[in-house]
Amino acid sequence: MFKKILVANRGEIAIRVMNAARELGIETYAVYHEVDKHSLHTISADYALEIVGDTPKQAYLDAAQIISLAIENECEAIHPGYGFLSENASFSKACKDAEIKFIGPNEYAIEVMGNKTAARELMQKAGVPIVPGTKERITDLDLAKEIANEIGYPILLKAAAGGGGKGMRKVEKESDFIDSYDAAQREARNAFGDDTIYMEKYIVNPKHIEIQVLADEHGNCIHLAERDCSIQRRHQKVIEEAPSTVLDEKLRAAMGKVAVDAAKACQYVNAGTIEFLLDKDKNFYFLEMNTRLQVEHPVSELITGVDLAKEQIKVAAGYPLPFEQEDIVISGHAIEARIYAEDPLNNFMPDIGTISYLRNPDGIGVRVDGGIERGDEVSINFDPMLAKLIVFGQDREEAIEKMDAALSSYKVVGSRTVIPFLKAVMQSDRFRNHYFDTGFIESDFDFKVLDEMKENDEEYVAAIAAFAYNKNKNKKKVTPVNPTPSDWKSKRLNNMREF
Amino acid sequence: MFKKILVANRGEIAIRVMNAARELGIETYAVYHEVDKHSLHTISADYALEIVGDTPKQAYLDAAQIISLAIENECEAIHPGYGFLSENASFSKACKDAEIKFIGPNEYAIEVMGNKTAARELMQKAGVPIVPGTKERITDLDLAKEIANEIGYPILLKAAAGGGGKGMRKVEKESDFIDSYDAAQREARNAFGDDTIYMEKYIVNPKHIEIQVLADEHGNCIHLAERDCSIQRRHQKVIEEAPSTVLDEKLRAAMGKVAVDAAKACQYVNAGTIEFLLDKDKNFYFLEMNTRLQVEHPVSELITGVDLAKEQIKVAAGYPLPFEQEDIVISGHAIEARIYAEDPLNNFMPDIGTISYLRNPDGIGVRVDGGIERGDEVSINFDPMLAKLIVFGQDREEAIEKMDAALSSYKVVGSRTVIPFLKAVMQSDRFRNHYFDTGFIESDFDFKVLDEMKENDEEYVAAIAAFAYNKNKNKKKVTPVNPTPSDWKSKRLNNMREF
Amino acid sequence: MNNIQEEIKLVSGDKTYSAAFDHTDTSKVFLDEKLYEFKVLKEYNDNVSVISVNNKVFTVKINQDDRDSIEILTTGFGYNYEIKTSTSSLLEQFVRQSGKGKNKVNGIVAPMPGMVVKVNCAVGDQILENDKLVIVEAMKMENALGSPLSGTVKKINAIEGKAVDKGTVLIEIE
Amino acid sequence: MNNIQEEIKLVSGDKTYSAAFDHTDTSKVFLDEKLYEFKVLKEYNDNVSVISVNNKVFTVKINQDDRDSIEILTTGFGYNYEIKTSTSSLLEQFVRQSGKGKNKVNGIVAPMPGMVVKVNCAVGDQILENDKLVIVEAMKMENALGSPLSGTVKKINAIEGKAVDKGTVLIEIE
Repeated sequence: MFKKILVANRGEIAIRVMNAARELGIETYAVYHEVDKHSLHTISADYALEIVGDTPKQAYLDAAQIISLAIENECEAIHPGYGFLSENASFSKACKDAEIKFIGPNEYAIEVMGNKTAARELMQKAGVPIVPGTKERITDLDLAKEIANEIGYPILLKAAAGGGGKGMRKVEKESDFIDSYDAAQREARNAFGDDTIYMEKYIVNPKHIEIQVLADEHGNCIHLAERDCSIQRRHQKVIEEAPSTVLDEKLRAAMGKVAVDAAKACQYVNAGTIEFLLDKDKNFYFLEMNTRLQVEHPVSELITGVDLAKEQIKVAAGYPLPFEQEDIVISGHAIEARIYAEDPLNNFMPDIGTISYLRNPDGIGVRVDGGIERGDEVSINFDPMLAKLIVFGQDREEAIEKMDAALSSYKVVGSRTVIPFLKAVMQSDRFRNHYFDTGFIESDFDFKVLDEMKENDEEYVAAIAAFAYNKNKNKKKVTPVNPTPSDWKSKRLNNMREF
Repeated sequence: MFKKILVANRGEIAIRVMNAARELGIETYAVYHEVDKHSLHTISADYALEIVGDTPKQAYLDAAQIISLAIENECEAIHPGYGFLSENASFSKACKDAEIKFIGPNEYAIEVMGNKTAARELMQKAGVPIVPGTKERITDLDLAKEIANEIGYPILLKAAAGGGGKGMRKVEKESDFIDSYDAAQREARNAFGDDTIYMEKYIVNPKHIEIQVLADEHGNCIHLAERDCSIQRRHQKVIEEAPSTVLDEKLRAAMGKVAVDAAKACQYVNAGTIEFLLDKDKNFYFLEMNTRLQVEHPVSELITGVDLAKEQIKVAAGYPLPFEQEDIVISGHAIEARIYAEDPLNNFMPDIGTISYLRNPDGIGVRVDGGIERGDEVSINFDPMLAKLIVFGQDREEAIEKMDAALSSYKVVGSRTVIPFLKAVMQSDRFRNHYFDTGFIESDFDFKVLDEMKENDEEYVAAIAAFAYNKNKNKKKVTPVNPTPSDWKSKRLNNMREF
Repeated sequence: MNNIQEEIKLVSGDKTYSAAFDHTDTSKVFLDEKLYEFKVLKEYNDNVSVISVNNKVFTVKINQDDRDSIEILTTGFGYNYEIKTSTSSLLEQFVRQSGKGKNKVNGIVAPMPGMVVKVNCAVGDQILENDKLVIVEAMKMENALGSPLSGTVKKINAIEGKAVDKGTVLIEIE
Repeated sequence: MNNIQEEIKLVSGDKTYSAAFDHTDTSKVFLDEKLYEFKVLKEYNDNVSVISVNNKVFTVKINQDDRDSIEILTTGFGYNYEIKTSTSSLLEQFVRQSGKGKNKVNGIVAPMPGMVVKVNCAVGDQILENDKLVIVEAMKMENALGSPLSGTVKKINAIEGKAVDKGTVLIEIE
């Protein structure tokens, strides 16, 4: 086993990986940019190495710098987490060239699965069902519009290098095609430095179902059942669960087999995920492969008992998988909710600020993978995900009750969060009766419920405001120590619902 | 189901119970004495009610006051947690008289099992094996010494009303009898207001094995396997695990059956624990029954999947148990370590102070049931247990690795804690090879290991001291704002190992 | 309620609450004539405290500035109140009558810091409410910002490729 | 090491470390001639900070008073150092030679606040090291406190049934 590994990431995933390493007796090295020196992942590591860059993002993406730090500190392996360098084929190769183990797949798998066009081709060859659409980069817009008409609207424009909803646009009708194409291309260029766009049929009311796979260097490849990640806003997942209520044993086995075939087709090693769209008739279509650990990996861990981050490290160290397909038994039900600093009453607009008070829920079956602590700032430099709350119950009903209760116990004061929204989802009939698809938030969720939740406490909160006014009244008569008004008001704007 | 319950306790157990209630959709009422108004259990509740008393302890023991608050606030049930009023038969009865459900057994079971002499008699009738000893209160010391000689030294003196090691003394030889008896009686009087002492054979090198039972109001009574709580200091548990490595299926079934018989014999309803001593020849002897939820209940929850606090509330609400004995399947391995603010290098002397920084470990299979947060004070008013760290692994080896890693991730700065000791136990061959009994800490643990652990970082820490000196040097030249020296030094004393 | 010292109004959107205080006891507040009793259970940095209101426990951040407005943040929600004392009410009435109401932003304001990706209008354009006039990228997402009102584009402060702070007026409309 | 400004000694029990500083750079410390580089990553209230030492991360509470002694608390352990500058070393040597060493407590000190349950000796008693002379109850446990030295009981300050503070000298022995 490795003695030291470097974790080339930040936030909750860096801490998650370091926890796994610590269990294996491995010393952990964090990397941090100056603005991140106080961050939880930095101060959670055994060792913390500063990386420099004009922006924090540049530093975390600086492959050469990170590799040379790993060499200097005798780290034998690098875990890339998700995002940043995790799906960068040349980084995987550079690690290999430097004789440092990249804890993830080889450059070929990243390369081929990272390119939507190449991935589609490879998957088609491997017998994996794919969504009808263009297989090559759109160059001729008139031709593209013709193909779109053939496939039939709505169609979906997607960045070849994309992921997580970035560079993605749904087009309802031909007249919107050009504008949407421009926007998708611009976003793709900014996000990935690659503005290749392709298109495919937009599957109406699909479920987002993904299969977790795990492969070792000895030719063993298994799947760890599915995750249902249909609850999304802006094409980004908010709530995930495992198992899915719409899969039966037969469909699970069928999708699992296809996922393993897909992984084998790209010579996959380590943990990866095959994402599918599942339509109402239980047809499933390959969406993409994420060649890394995913944000929502914990739900699979809880229903299978397999610690994916630990297995990742063990696989990278050359260990064979300690189980075969038939050893993977799923039991119970797990739900993950992402705690974003976003205002659900304002179109999920990110809400920056200081998290002046934070208290995570705890107890039986409650897990929080968090990236911040009390007093930390949520800045615009990084994604506004504060933590992931994951619960495990004996069945789905218990898991929902547990999530609802844990959300009530969660205290995050200082920025708006999606917590009330998540609670409302847990309490909604549609979610409870598992009648939801990827359009849930956009089309089916009743945001008025949130207004009602807010109004529920209004009377008490108004009384608190009056109490605070009365208590501070006398204080205000003395000259304020700091005569400049605080800036909280300028940070809060009204009428932002429609943007 | 109840709509509102009052939790007549504080600290981690109050929070644990409130979490369970919240999952059942019940509103929670905390009670707090003025000194506890900022405590985590107070601020975790939906509602917090002040109770008054000359000391916090008096307030928490004030049955009449607590019952009248429950009535006033329309709470339908009271959960007593552990300690305080939990094993007070007249409180159970007073609740019933006030038509408030006591979440625990009826007064008869508490009464009879709370009196060691009566309990022994009843158990003997029910066919439960008991340790040889006196069945009645010691009154004639000469006679007692005679009986002790018959049983054979070492013998154990125990308070009839006792529990948790209080009012307990081991006597090695006849000449120590009187002094030990005096001490036990004094301690019992102070702790329980009852100085009845009895004696029994001291079982050499026993394991402390206890069986969790759960009974409903409809005559169903099952057991949830055992916990091994042999790692104790001062007769108080520090580390507990489930299952025990020394029980096989047959012995588990035998002890489980005896435990269920014991519970039935006292007409037991709700969750309870039968404690046994298990000798090397696998003979087991009834020790006592704890007629309440125990500190170490989480390890049983993790290996059985049964949420004991939730089941307690459901049973009290009149629900039948949702499972039968054959539905209880144990899987995996769970270990609990109690995080005490005690100095293991100084005979586990409690170490009070402000917990200036606190960070709980997190991640897969890691659970913390905690009672404090960053900035809270550890006072002499209550037990010095800060939290319980409970881990679950697929097997014992993984659980130990996980505990070791979680202890490394734990940050508690401001008072000494048992964390290094707990780590040392996890790393000790004796514990890993499950070769330990209740004498482990006293006789078998090598405290030098802790000195070595301390010295491991000494070089770095000395450098930090030098760095701090150099950094503060210039500051010290200005007149200090607060000219009185800080009191930290007076709180620390050397040479306390032998006391 | 003989000790009532002062009455104020709290205005939140279209709701107004009347609050009265007992000058012998600051732990009591009468809101719309209902009694609320307060205990401050715990205080943290950054104006965060745990307060019980008629024994119900709230963990809140209380932002108060000198202009008699208070923001209460709970987990998830933010509540804003304007405080009107009898003096301030009179004053406001006067101001309103003189036609000098509170500054209302006529135009599109950056809802968060970000970078202007595209401006979809020119000065003089007739636009309708909800028309998407400018695209701002923040936290790696593009957000198309719509106009809060119909009218004419008066001034464009947003420059493509330039960063903007939260609260910047990007497009002025009249 | 041309910029060395000052050397001090840190004494902890029977160990002594020599520390030297680079006066151009406070982030560097030479301890027994080995270089340690420091970064303060985070600071909390109550003198708690996260510091990296040669990139190794420590979360510590640093208690320093004016008498040049420093206590470092980590999770679990407490480390105490006396700081000896060249001046203080000389001074101490002088004091020691004059026979006026540091106050060493001769007797039994309450290791924590509690209540005296029993006193097992009288003034004038001859006692041996480790003899249990007084019983103090704290946190519901009785603790029999042994004498740190052999000698004669000089004075008894402990009174049965009375509370004592941590650090109180219960029994004086000479």
